[in-house]
Amino acid sequence: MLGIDARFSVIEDRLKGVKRIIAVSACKGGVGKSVISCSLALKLAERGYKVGLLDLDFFSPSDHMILGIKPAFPQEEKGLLPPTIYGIKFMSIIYFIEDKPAPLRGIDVSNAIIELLAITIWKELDFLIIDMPPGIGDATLEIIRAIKRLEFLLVSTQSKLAWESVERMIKMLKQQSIPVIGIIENMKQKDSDFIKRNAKDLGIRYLGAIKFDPGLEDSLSSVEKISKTEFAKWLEEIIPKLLQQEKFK
Amino acid sequence: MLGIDARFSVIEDRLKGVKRIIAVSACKGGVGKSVISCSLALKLAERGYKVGLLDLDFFSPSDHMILGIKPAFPQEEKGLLPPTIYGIKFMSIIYFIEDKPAPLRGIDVSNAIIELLAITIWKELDFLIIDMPPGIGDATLEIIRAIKRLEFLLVSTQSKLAWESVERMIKMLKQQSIPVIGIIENMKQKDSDFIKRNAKDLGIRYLGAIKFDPGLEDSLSSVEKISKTEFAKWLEEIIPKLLQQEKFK
Amino acid sequence: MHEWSLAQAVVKAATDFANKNGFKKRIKVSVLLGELQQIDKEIFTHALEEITKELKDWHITYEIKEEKAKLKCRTCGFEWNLSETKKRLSEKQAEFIHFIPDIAHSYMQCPNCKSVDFEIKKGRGLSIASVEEI
Amino acid sequence: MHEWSLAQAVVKAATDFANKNGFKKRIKVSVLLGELQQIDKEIFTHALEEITKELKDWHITYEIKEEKAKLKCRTCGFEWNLSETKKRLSEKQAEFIHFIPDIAHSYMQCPNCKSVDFEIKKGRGLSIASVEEI
Ligand SMILES: Nc1ncnc2c1ncn2[C@@H]1O[C@H](COP(=O)(O)OP(=O)(O)O)[C@@H](O)[C@H]1O
Ligand SMILES: Nc1ncnc2c1ncn2[C@@H]1O[C@H](COP(=O)(O)OP(=O)(O)O)[C@@H](O)[C@H]1O
Ligand SMILES: [Mg+2]
Ligand SMILES: [Mg+2]
Ligand SMILES: [Mg+2]
Ligand SMILES: [Mg+2]
Ligand code: NI
Ligand code: NI
Ligand SMILES: [Zn+2]
Ligand SMILES: [Zn+2]
Repeated sequence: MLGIDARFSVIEDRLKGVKRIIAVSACKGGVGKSVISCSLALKLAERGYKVGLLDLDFFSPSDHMILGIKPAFPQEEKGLLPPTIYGIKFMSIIYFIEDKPAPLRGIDVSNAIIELLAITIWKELDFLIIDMPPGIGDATLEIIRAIKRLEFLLVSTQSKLAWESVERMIKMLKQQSIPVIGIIENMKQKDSDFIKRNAKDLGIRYLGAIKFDPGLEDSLSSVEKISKTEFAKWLEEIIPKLLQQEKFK
Repeated sequence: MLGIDARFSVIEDRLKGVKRIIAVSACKGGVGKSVISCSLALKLAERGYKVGLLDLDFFSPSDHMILGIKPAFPQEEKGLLPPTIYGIKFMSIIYFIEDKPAPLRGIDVSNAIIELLAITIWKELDFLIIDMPPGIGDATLEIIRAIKRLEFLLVSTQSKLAWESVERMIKMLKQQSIPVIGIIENMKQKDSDFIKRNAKDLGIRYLGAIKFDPGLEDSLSSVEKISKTEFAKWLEEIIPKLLQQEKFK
Repeated sequence: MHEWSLAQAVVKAATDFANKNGFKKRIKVSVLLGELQQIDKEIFTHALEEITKELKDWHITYEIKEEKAKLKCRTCGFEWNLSETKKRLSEKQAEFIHFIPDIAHSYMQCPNCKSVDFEIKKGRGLSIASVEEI
Repeated sequence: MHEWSLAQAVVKAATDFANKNGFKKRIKVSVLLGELQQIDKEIFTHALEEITKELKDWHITYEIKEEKAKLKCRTCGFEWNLSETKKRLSEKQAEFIHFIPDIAHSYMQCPNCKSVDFEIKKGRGLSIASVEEI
């Protein structure tokens, strides 16, 4: 056996029409990666950008619920065409698992990610937003391996539990010289520059804070409602910094 | 090569003095697995039980921060003796990684878990509480494989994002007839019987709700402060149900 | 028809490999189709031919073999063939596995102990067995 | 001295294996010590002997070999020996790896491309190569 994984070689081709690929990431779960990924994708689409959204959290995929869609299966052509939802091309494991669990070992997670990247036809996109699972395990390592020009957008709450783990992630990304756009402080509840200060100390751009918005939860599943939340407004203020690509390179 | 993994055969022996082994688990991160694991361990120790706590979240280990300890390395004897902290025998990857990231593939996560279980000397315990990482990946599958009499204690917030993923986990556990003690609804903010109702529908015991406690965050790192929080009081009310082991068997 | 996207991957990987090894542009590529993925051999072969036609200068012959799937339980060690569990799959589930073979873990359990923790030892999906200059 | 806990595992696994295969209680066990784990061979051998003494009826001889570690980068494919990266480890880090070899990922990177995503192909830790009736 030669051991060439044919799928790897085609991934670059599949993504060549995509200008920027952003992994929304954190070591800790529950910090807001999914609501930020979805809202960011929506806001960018509203501004006229061509946007794709890829939910890679196989154990708790959330984006289909946040967007409030009934999974319509991708169209099969010479590959899979992700359905367009509210102006976003959306791909998720949810199409394939529906309401079933996906008990996957690391090797299966890697394989499933590579398979998805090899067969999904994104065509032209300005942004592909990847909603990552928590941690620096197989999904993170595999996507780093597969997509050389990946940029990370990090999320932390102001809890030191969240920060300590994001700090570990930053160290790992720096060791490998992987670009980090910056960090968003989410669900901020009290005044403190803890995250801002610590991010600066590590040389990571602080993109801004999104406060805890008690109205967010009830807005989920409705794109109209989400875009009217305070949460969305705060996120909107951060977007210009994301678009200044040259700043962090 | 025979391919006998010697470590597996000794794990049962290592745990034979342990009466109950409880994995605090959820598919989603940030639902309170770690604060519940630590507080549960503390409360059981207060009641005079012999308790061990094992933090298996290698990507964002939190228990050392919640308990506010400076990691003191386990003593090396004929194995590793976990240090006793506030009456709890505490084992964590933090002893070995300190402030470094642990970028581990699934196979490494499995290996590290098996190694830890094979060399840690718990001696006699009434409870071993395992604080799990989110998801149903390698850590969860490995611990299910290694510890036949494992019981799961599930945690969800009232968000449907959290519930949908816990539902997947419940399905997986049921498929394999793995015992579930019940589910704790954490960070409850508004009146709703959504989780209670859904848990019942799936035949899972609803153990009670812990409200969102704005005072919890500032109490972290101080065991004295934690045990005085509202959070700890609500958890305390749930403990009797945990102790009625026969109820869920 | 997503077989096309996989055929593209094979052609790209094989020609990259040949270039890297300084082969002349006449090669023979052996492909294994893993049973679990249920690739349609006819569509796949047709896709390979069409894609190859569009490549200038290259002359590629393909040898396509099927590889039976072999699954092994990590919990009890039991090994089984796909045929034993496949019959319990709905058409839709089989289609999902066709796209992402690893998704089998959502729809199959060990026939012996019901564990969902099994290894796909052989026959997961597409692989290139060899690329030779001819 | 945590070598004792590993020696216990070996004795338990080997005798379980012998029982399961209906061997008489005279066996020879071949053990491989993976370089990464840096098991102290002397302590380990001593532990094996002491533990075996306490078993009634069993006569076990041990053959202990060392296995060099081989690491391979998943990002660039580079393979290297432990000696190339070991010298950069502090004593404390080497001790951590001694307890949990996989923790090497926290302290080592591919010497070629700096990736932390490498495979421990060989020589991770303890393994039983064979158990034979004698
Ligand atoms: N700024 C915010 N205000 C209020 N709730 C939030 C905010 N950000 C996230 N949440 C809620 O927190 C929970 C976790 O968010 P989620 O995006 O699922 O996190 P992750 O993807 O990191 O696990 C969800 O229930 C979400 O609705
Ligand atoms: N009942 C609660 N009230 C207030 N904050 C809580 C409560 N439960 C958990 N938290 C906070 O939520 C965050 C996530 O909790 P954690 O235990 O780390 O979750 P997990 O281990 O599931 O990722 C922490 O910052 C924690 O302090
Ligand atoms: Mg998420
Ligand atoms: Mg936790
Ligand atoms: Mg088809
Ligand atoms: Mg030592
Ligand atoms: Ni197809
Ligand atoms: Ni030792
Ligand atoms: Zn089985
Ligand atoms: Zn490398």
